[in-house]
Amino acid sequence: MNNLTQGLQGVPLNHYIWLSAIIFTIGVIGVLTRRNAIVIFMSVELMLNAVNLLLTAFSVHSNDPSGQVFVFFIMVLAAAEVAVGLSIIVMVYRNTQSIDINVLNRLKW
Amino acid sequence: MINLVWLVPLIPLLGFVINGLGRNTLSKNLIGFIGSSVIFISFAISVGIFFELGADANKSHEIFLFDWISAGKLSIPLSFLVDPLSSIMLLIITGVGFLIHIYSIGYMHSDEAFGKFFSYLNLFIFFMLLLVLGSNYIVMFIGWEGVGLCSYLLIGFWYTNSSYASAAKKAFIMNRIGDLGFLLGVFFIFTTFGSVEFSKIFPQAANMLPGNGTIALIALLLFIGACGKSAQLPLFTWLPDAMAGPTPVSALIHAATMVTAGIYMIARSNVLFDLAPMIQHIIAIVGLATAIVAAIIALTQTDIKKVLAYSTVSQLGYMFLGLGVGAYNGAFFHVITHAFFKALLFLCAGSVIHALHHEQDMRHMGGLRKKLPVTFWTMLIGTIAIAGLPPFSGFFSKDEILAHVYMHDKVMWAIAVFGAFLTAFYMFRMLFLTFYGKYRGTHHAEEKIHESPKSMTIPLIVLAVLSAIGGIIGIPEALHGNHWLSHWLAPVIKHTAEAPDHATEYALMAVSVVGVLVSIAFAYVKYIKQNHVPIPDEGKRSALANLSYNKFYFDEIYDLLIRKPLDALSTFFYKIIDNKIVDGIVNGLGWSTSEASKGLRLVQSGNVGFYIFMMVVGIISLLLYTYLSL
Amino acid sequence: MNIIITITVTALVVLYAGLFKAKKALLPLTLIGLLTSLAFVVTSWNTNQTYYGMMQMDNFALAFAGITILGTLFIFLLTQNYFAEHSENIAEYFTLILFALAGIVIMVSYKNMSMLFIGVEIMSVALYILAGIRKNNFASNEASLKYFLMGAFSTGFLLFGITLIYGATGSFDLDAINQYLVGNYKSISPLFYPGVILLMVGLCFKIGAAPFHFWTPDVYEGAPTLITAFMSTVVKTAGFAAFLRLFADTFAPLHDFWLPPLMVIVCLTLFIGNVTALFQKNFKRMLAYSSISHAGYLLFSLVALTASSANNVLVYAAAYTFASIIAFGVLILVKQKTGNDNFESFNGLGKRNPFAAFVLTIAMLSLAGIPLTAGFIGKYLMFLNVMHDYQFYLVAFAILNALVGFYYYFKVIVAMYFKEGAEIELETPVQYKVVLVLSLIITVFLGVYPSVILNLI
Amino acid sequence: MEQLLLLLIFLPLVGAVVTAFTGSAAKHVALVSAILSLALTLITVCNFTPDASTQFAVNYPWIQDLGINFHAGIDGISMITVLLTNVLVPIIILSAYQHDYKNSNAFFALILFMQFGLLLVFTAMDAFLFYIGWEAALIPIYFICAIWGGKDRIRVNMKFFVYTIAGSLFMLLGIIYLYLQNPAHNFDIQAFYNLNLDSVQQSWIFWAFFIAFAIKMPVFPFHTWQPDTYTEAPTPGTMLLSGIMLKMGIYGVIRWLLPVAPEGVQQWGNVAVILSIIGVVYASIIAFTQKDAKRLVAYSSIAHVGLISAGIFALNTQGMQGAMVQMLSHGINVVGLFFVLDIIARRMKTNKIAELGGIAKQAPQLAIAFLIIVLGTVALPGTNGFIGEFLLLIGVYQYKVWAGVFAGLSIIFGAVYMFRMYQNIMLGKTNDLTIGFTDIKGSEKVVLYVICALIIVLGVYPKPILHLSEASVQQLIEQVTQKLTSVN
Amino acid sequence: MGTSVFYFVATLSVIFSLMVIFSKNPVHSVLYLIVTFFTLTVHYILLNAQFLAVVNFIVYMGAIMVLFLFVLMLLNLNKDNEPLKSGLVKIVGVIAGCCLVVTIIGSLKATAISDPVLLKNPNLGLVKNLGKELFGPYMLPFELSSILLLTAMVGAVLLTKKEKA
Repeated sequence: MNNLTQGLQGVPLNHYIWLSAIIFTIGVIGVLTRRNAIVIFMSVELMLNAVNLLLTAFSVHSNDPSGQVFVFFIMVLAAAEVAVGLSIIVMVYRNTQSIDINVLNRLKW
Repeated sequence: MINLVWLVPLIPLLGFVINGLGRNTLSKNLIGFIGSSVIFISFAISVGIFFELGADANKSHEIFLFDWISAGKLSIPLSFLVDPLSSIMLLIITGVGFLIHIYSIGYMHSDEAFGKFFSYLNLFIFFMLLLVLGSNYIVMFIGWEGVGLCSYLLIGFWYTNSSYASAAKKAFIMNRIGDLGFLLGVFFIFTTFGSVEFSKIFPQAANMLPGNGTIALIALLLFIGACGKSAQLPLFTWLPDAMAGPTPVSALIHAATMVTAGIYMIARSNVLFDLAPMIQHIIAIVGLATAIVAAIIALTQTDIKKVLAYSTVSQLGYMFLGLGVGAYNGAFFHVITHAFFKALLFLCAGSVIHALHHEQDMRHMGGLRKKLPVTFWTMLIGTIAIAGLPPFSGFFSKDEILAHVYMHDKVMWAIAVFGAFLTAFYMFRMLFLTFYGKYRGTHHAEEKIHESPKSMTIPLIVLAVLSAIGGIIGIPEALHGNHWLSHWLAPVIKHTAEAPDHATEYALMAVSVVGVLVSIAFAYVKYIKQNHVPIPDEGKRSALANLSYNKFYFDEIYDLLIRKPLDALSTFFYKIIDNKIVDGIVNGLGWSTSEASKGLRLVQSGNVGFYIFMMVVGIISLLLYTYLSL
Repeated sequence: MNIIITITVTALVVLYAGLFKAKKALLPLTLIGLLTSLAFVVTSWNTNQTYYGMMQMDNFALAFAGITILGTLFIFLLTQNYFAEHSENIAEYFTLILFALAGIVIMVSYKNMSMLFIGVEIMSVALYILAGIRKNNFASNEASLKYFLMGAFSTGFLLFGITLIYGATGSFDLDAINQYLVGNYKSISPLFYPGVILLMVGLCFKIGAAPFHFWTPDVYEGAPTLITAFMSTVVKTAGFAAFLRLFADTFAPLHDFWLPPLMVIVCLTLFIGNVTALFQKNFKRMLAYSSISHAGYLLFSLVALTASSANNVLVYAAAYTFASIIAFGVLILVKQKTGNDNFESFNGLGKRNPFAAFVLTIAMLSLAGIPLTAGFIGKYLMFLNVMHDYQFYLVAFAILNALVGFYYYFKVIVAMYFKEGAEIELETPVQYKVVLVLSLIITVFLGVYPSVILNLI
Repeated sequence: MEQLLLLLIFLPLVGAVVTAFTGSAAKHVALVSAILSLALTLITVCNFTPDASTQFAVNYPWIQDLGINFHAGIDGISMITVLLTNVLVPIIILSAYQHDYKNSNAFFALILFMQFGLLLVFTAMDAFLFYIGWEAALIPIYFICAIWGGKDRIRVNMKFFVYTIAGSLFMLLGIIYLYLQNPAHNFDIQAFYNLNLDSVQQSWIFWAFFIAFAIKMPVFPFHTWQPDTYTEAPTPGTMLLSGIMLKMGIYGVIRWLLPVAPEGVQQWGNVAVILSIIGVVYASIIAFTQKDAKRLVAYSSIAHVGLISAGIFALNTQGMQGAMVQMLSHGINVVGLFFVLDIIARRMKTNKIAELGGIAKQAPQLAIAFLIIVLGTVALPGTNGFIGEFLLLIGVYQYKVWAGVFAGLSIIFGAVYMFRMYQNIMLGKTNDLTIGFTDIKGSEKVVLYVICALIIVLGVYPKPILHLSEASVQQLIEQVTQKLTSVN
Repeated sequence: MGTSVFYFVATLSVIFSLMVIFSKNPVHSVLYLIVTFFTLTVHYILLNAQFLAVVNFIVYMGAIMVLFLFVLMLLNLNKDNEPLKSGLVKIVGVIAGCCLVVTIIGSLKATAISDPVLLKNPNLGLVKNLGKELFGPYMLPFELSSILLLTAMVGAVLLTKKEKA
């Protein structure tokens, strides 16, 4: 383990930023391009994870554990959100037999 | 007595209040009595004032009543000025006014609105006295507009007839046009002299040199005011229409008093007018033109009152002509004599109308000489007086004016004399058509014709006497008189135009007398010898007669040039500018907002994908800002 | 701290009470809990307690906590028969609202980004659920899912923003961040700026500012009216408190940086909110758009940061909250009778229900910002606030928008008084009367004598 | 003495509340309240010393944190407007006596509430208080017009409301700006007077205030809300609007615009005068062909107010004093006109000029009263209208000759449309409709007699009124000119 | 060689996350997501955030993803039944995404922060260290996050429970 981590000492911080930004954006693109509510939700999870990764990287970079604690909170949120989100989706499915977000257009204008 | 001058207008006002409040409850006799006696009291006081003033060395008394309007350095007291000019006007107004009140008792006796009529008459006297007595232009203006109001009320006395009501309105509005000129003139006076008081203005003006532009403008504006009130071109058309009112009204307001207010005002302001020779010239031209135009129109009129009305306009034109050439005394002299004989003529006409049960068309008269002897004889005196035959009053006053005109401009004189011939012609035409020949009305009506009651004939006789002998107050030196009037007025009228030498004056008199006699003869031949009767309205006339008969189409021209365009402008302003443009912009703002709302709410499409896309666009823009700002 | 504990404990007690079918006791219990926490708000006044460096119960927090708790209290009073019509699980609803309130109290008092995040999420998650509690109602479902999806999406940005700030400063603590800004003013890490922007995005989403407002009308319309009332009043207030704590205090040194985008957001929000509201036929949806526009006015407090910015928000929020509660309260009553919440339902209301109509009129006047109502004082303070920086054009723009506002607020007044309609007679339970009267009194009192609240913070 | 002013201001409010809770007797309660106000006003007038000072002043801290004080007082200018308000309100209430309004308690309560707002406006010595009163007067009139108005009332009144409030919001902007400029951070009028603003600032202040006031008056081209609103409103509403409310605009100019932004006025006053004069001529001409009498009077009101506004901006004693008198006169006259039209409309169900005629025959008393009111409106000397109009014209004339000339046209035009209307309604033959006209009686008589008496008394002896405001006006003008000369 | 591991895993992360959003079958998406999360776990390990790596592995890949899968199965949505958004929307979405990434990175000026991530304290990400942090200064949020979970619990039960009609 130590060896592995020692070997990483060279990755520049901005590469972590780039990576996170890219994954985050992929999440955004997912949200933008998909119609399936669950997939959209998964894309959101992707965004959250990108944030998690970045937080960890910052945490290591500034040698501060609080960043990782924050990641922990985000995971709590993710869990809570998934529970609620999926139950909402289930509820909607029961009524509309669909989880296509384009069906959600009664409320407009 | 002079200190009691405030009673002179107050008492008629009291009469107005009593008669006005009691118009439905008091008996007609009582109303007539109150209405006439208040005027008589005023007359009595006026006489007292007149003599007191004559005896007094100080010829100008200001009686201060109370502060009326004051704002900053503008201070307008309600105060009266008693001087030769106003005192003599007081006599005319109350005197002639009293006679006409008496006359009205008989004339209006059968009218149900008798009380209203007398209260209006009293109110008129009140305002007229105010006009004359005012010691500043604004008090004068109260009276000025007040008589206009009374004129409106009395012309439209029989208001159920809409054309009468229209005539009243026309009179008021045309007067108002002049009033605006007056008011603007007063503003100029205020800014120039810092006051509107006669006693402060004239001394200042006396030190000015003629030709001052501001003074000229003031004079012009005041003259416009006078044009409105005294029915001069181009604002004269209301006066003939004003004959819609009861005849005593025509006599009092539209002949003897109110219409001469313009002359009074200019005479009062003679100091200012003397400083504006160009305006005087304009006044002379306007006066002359009015005199001639009105005389020409009068030639072919068939309504007895219309003839008199145009003759009034014409005579007023002579007065202005006199003012224009600087013959203030002459003009004022003519005011006085005209008040006598024109009041007389109108009252006589009224007597005729009364006798014929409100028939005014001369084509349906004739041969009344026997049936209405008093009326005939008095009217004959009046007619001679206005025609200008010596020794009746009109001769002296008119010839004084003409003499001055001659000195001023020979061409103008020639035209004016020609106008005087026309006057003689149409007046005698009227007399002949009315009293000579055979009666042209229905037989049934003929039997009912009777001489008017005493209350009407006595004023006629009194006025006839005055018309006959009124000239003595101004017999010129050429006729070995001393012209009492000009001496009396001397404290007020500062400059008097030069009179011609005696020889010229004799010649001028001769020309006019001969001309007048010829005109009368001409009328005699046409209307008595040839028994000519004017043709019905729709009959064919020569072009000139047509023009005269239709009053040179003045009304139609005004209608076309002023009323119609204004109404069209009104509709245009209202329908296009106000509703479409001004309001349209306001409504357009509202409309576009609501359209924006309609459009904008479509953005809220209900589609989550779109919402998120918009959010992302927002975020991208914000990040772009960040990128660019760093 | 004791406030949060009280609220949470109340929530749990209520949950258990529900378990034991003690339906009658639910409301009293809740009210007792809320009143207790209000009492704590009062007693902790001026104590300025800090807990673990995470929460600071300064007067700012207490004032906003007080107003949100009071608002919640009123909304609870309006629950009479409301949930019972739809479902058995009243206790759970109460619990969720109370949990949301707990989150809100955290949001108004946080001293650390993690607390902000936790508070926001507690509130949001509870609201996702509450928006969808009418399970068989499509609109409610749709509202819930829309809110959830977009909320989760915006959370991502909020978190990204927090992360970047953390990356720049190495801390989540607001004081530390502020010190970093002050200390390194010349050499702030480039990570910081996008962090601020993304945080702004996340918070703007919560308060419904354009262009992140799209969820607002749909969710407000679809959600059960009472929940909408809660969202548009209490939740919105909390969002602003959170916004203020961060931007007016912590990020204040960077004001020059984030002001221009904020201005754009303000103008957009004002414009979209007001203009779109104009054409609405549905009263509830109109209120949603109006809440967007009010967000615009509230943001004025951030355009010019003055000593009284926070207090101005408090006044405005108070005015807005109580007026909205009246509006929603009357709306619920009307909807119970007529079955829909269009403007037509209000036609002729003034004849048979003078009281309800009068109260609603005052509420609308307050929302529109007519003097002698609290709404005017609020708007006035906001204008005054930005005028300190001489933002004439902004104020002029706001005035033009306020004019549009008069149109749609008066639409309901017009319907009530000037139009003929079915002569319905509302059944107004006592609690409703209490809420309406109290809100009315607050609205008018704050309009006439706002001094009591002007110097709270 | 302090209590007197407080009583004066708050009595209508109390009256409004009491009226709101009385049932069918509301009109009597309202009348009693209004008459009490009038009595108080008369006491105030008697105790008023006609010098330039602000009297009966009260100054209580209100919203201290914002520098807002309940600072009210009466000087000569306020006295006139307060007098106007409290004289007209009883007349207006009495004029509504013969009507059977639904929810009459609300109706009369709103009138009294509006009176309260108006009194606030006219006595406020604190800009914020002024603004509060300004809006507090607007809300009740909106409801009066929109609830009890004619067919198109909703749209018309919404326009009126938004239009006027648009102006007042910009005024609020101006007030806030002045407040911020004021080092003491309060809204005190004296502090505003003492501000040293440069000419650019003053220009902005000028426009912010002027638009508000111009809309209220209304001055061309901000007038288009007015004819519709006047036509659609119930007559008491129209009376309140035209009789008192538009005076708020005039008062505002005198009290807040001229002394606060003299340079702004110097710079832009000619624009204001031009607009006002255009309004005079334009509205008069439009009035020529109006078919609805109420609308005709509405346009005539625009013309009259245009003259007042021009007179104020002329910035001389005559114009200003004329404005003071004319405010009073116009209020009385226009209330009288609208009342006459209301009497006609109530009997004939129409105000269309063409359908009427010959009423004088049926109702001689009405005809006389109407004529007197018309004469007052066309400014016949001896009526109240003349005093105001004469002073205004001379004021405008001194400002610019051409302005005086064009403004003077109103003398002619006014006579044209007023007499046209009078003739077509009252004179001529009765027609099938008007044959059933009955003469005025009861409260109608009282109202018309009072109005006619006021018209004549003020016209004959205006001195007391002129005297009331003279010192204040003089001081105001000196203040403005001093400020201007100290700059130049 | 050390840094190349990072780049390799990073590449995998990106690829798999792309697969998540572009695979037509939602079940496949879930599976790709699990893989993506696994690569992220590797990243955590590389950063020596061992606690996070474990939690990520258990909570995310285990619990959360299973929940996703479960719901998909429950709703019988495993088929590729999603009517795809129109091509235009996709293109626009992708372009927007690209813009987003460009602007994020651009505005970060991340190139400026090129100092390497160095593990100054190898114990940083260990349970002991984090535990101290969590139960020390972060105790309050930690406790409060229980409310979050409780809310979610109540909510999930409330929403999925069938009402008595």
